[in-house]
Amino acid sequence: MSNPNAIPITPELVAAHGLKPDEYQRILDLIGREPTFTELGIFSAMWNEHCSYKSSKKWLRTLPTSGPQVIQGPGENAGVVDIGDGQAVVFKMESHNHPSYIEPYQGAATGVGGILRDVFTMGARPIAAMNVLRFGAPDHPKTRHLVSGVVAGIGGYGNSFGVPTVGGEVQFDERYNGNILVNAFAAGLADADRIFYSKAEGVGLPVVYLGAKTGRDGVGGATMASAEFDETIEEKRPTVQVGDPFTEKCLLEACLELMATGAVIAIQDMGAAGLTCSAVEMGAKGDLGIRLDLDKVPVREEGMTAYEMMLSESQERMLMVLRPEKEAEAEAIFRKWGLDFAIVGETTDDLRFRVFHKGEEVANLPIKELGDQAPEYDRPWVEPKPAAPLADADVPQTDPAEALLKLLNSPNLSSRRWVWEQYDTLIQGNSLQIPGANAGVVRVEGQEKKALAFSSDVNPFYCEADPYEGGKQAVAECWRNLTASGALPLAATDNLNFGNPEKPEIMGQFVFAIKGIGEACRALDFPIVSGNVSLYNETLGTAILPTPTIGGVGLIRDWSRMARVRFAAEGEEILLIGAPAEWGTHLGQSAYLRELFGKKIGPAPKVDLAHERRVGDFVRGLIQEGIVTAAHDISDGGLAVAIAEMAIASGIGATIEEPAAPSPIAAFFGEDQGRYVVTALKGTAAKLAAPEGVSVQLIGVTGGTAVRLGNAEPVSVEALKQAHESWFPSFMDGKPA
Amino acid sequence: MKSAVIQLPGLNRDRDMIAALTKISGKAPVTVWQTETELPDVDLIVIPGGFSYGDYLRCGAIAARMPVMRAVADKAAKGVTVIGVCNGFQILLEAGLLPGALMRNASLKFVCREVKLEVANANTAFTRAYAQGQIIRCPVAHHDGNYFADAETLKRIEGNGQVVFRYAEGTNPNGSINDIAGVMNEAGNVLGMMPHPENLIESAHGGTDGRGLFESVLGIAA
Amino acid sequence: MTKARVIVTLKNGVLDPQGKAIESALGGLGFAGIGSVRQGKVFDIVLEETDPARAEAALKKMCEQLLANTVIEDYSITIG
Amino acid sequence: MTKARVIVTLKNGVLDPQGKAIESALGGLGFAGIGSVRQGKVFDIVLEETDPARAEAALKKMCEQLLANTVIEDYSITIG
Ligand SMILES: Nc1ncnc2c1ncn2[C@@H]1O[C@H](COP(=O)(O)OP(=O)(O)O)[C@@H](O)[C@H]1O
Ligand SMILES: [Mg+2]
Repeated sequence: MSNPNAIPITPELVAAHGLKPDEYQRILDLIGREPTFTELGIFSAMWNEHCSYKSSKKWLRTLPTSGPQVIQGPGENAGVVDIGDGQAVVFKMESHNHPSYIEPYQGAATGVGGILRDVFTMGARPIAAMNVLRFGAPDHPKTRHLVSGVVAGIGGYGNSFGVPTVGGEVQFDERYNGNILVNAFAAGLADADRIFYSKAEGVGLPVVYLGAKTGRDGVGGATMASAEFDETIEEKRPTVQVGDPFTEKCLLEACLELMATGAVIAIQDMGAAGLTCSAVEMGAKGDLGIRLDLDKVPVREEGMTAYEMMLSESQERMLMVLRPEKEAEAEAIFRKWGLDFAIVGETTDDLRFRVFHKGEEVANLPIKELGDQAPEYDRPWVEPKPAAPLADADVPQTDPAEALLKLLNSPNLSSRRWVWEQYDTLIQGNSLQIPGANAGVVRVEGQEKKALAFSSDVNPFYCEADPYEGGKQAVAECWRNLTASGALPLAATDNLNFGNPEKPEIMGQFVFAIKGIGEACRALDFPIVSGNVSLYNETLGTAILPTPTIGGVGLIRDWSRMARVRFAAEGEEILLIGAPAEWGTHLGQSAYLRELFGKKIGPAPKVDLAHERRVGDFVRGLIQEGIVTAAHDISDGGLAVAIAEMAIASGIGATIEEPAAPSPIAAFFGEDQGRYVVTALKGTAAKLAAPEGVSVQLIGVTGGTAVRLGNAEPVSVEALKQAHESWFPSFMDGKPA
Repeated sequence: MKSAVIQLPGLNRDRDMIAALTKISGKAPVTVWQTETELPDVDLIVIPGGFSYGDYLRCGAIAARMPVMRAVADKAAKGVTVIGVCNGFQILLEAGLLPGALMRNASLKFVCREVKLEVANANTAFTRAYAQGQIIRCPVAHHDGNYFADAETLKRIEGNGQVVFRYAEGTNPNGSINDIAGVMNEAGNVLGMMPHPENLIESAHGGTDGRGLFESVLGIAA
Repeated sequence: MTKARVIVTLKNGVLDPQGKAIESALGGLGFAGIGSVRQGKVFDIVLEETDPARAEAALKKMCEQLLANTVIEDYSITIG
Repeated sequence: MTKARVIVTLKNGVLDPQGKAIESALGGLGFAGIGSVRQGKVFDIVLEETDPARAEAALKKMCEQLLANTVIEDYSITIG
């Protein structure tokens, strides 16, 4: 085609761009004429679900996003939170679900690359990463291939870039068979007064393109991420983006070096819908127009059209507005790091987004409207029906020792060592707690005692049974994990993974999960400062489990006083804090029922947020005062699994009393919320003054080489460890699951 | 003692190494960018870990051909102490300053974990702070640490005591021949090793077993 | 016995960071006039199968299933 | 312009963890009768040089200086 921009705009073409007829009408009304082909591409990129949050915006606005510690909430590349001493932590989480299903290695790798870029775009050096993964059933034919590719891709990018991976989650369930989840989190450290934003300022200033060259990678990718999967997925393959962690590492160093010179006015990384999104955002935020000259864009393929350049998702690229007098200095820095540097446009005062290619104006659009006037939907939703309560007969009684061994050896509770040993957990020399802990903990460079804690959590089974309680629980568990390490939880990011929002039941899950998240964040002073929404996670009409991942950051003032999971010594008291007199009561949606009997039944556990906070504040106090020698929150698998993990981590056994409860199964495997196990020197329990409404029960002692759960047969720590460590490697070796 | 740390694009444990040298010697090392053709007058040159040039082509291959490496080779020939850790080891091999080659880990997977090292030769400039046969803890983090040398070379370096560290107690993480974790040149002034002693030098790291190496070369009594 | 060589290369348009790095390294070493470098993989495979057609069919299957990532790579097979 | 293909393979006797792993993976996928697999690299290089002899000489130098690690690898060059 001699002039690709002259392609006639047909209803089919509009539909192929994922735009509904009424959305197209909105475009016509906005610009008063038919869009060019390039303009149609630009609109589709800006107005798809992924970029415009058109289905979710209304609800996202209800989340608490502020607090005295918050420097920057949602709306920038990442959230920024004050950690004292003039320092700030910058963090965000983002999904790369669809690309990772199509090409697991590159999909996951570029997901990590994207989130790292979000963080260093703001002037922060990345200091920690996490990854939250959901795969299909272990026996599904694609699962092993996807696990190995995704994990290798995350490692391949993060390790080479040089950021320690300090935590994450891996879970298997058939509901992710055709739609896996890859949510990547990154956090960086910056000076609180040297944060960089995307808002352009000043007219006639150079818009500079930095980083790697533009190819046809991922053209149409953002549109794909907002479409349901179907059997034609194979045809959508050529859009795969390949990550180049080496270029990204160079880009990091070059950006930080450049930022230190004071040359940067505004900066925006090119993520989904690359040049389009970044340029529009910089202009719209600054109430400025942007003029781009595509002939100046560094390309690595011949014959690229304006459309392709505007929609390319080639990785490792940035757009900046620079102080003109610093241009030469800036260029020298980028050349030193072997990166492309090109002035591709300028800021204008006409509030238009004008794009030129080969002497032709291929787009001329109102910049504010492009960003702000995206359609917004109040999609119909129905209130989720709560799951029926469990009947006594629903809960098979078994020997607790046997059940514990089986749980530790199950796909969802076994050790993830196979995964995280492929990640560099130690690089930068500041890792105080690596995966396997309550939370990953990283020392803050340049500070004697300060450290940051990171955790990511969600229980999709709870969310499926009760999106509202599940949303609350995800926040509470994250907050609890941070607390159990001794950290004061500061703020959180979210990654909301759901099915097709056009279905009222799915929209209902979304709405109620957000209500739960918002309520928990408010009650726990744990604002959401950044996040990402991934909808349309469906294959052939089957949605994933609702999976609103929460990633949290906490502050440890003195890391010599943080808590670890492992028992510290023999002969110490084991205390159960925050539990009812029966220790545990709630088995609905428990790992016990699910992993041992295949029963995903019953209601999700309820989170009493006032109780959660009281108990957590008490436990954190004990840790900070040095009274506690080890601490662990109780989550999937209940008390028994928590005790086993503490034993396995230390090699020290434990003797737990027989619970005075009607059912030892509920006591040991119940998943009541707001509970912790801690250890302390003998005699501590008697002296502890717990506040009103916080229960402390002495339930046993550490010591020996076995774990004894009440009257059940003791199990050697060695056997527990063997059970815990063996499932993942043998699964990946192809042995029967 | 003055030390220098070589910096090349893609290296990423340079900051760890600079921090370790600074903490142990009390003095920050000078850093030298890849395009330098001359090195300052130092007693110790360290090439840190990472993924220089993305480890594209072969690990360390492109880095080994950068101008600064000619300067390193000159200094090495004059007897200056040189240490390459991880990617630094790979670079020294590609530069021909050490014998053998590093292949993909036998598992084919990147591996980051703590291993045990046996000090196979305590009578070197790098290990005098350790005892012969001492077992120390040390983390590894690499994808291509599978040491290989042909039979003849192997016989020679084993015979000469050039094998400085071995993976101990069944902890070989990568399939290295003879459990080799670190080798030096015949002259005894250039060491390459895969493990990361710089990540185990203070209580925050959970141990200080890695200090011995730095104390040895920096002439600091343990 | 059949000796075969399988060559796996990146599809056109797929970014090749390795090739790019080698390109610029060659430039740095003073080689002028390098248009482009693309890196791929070679597998030299010895099969017990003696019938070339059957060997080729088996190799094709190996490429599809393991040797090539057909999402981003092409392959070619040479026998003998 | 000259198009060339450089193939770099491991010398005989040099350990090839990747080839070995592929060998056993192929076995695991049910392919029987795999004698051996050795993995190497291929470089597709476009040179501005038009004279084949001069192009080949340049490529040989590139192999010696960068593309192959001649301690453990062999290379071969095909022009055109
Ligand atoms: N993909 C992963 N990457 C890194 N660490 C992981 C990953 N998956 C799980 N982990 C780590 O394994 C440990 C157990 O995970 P999980 O059971 O989800 O923890 P918790 O119940 O404390 O939230 C945690 O320390 C977690 O950080
Ligand atoms: Mg969890």
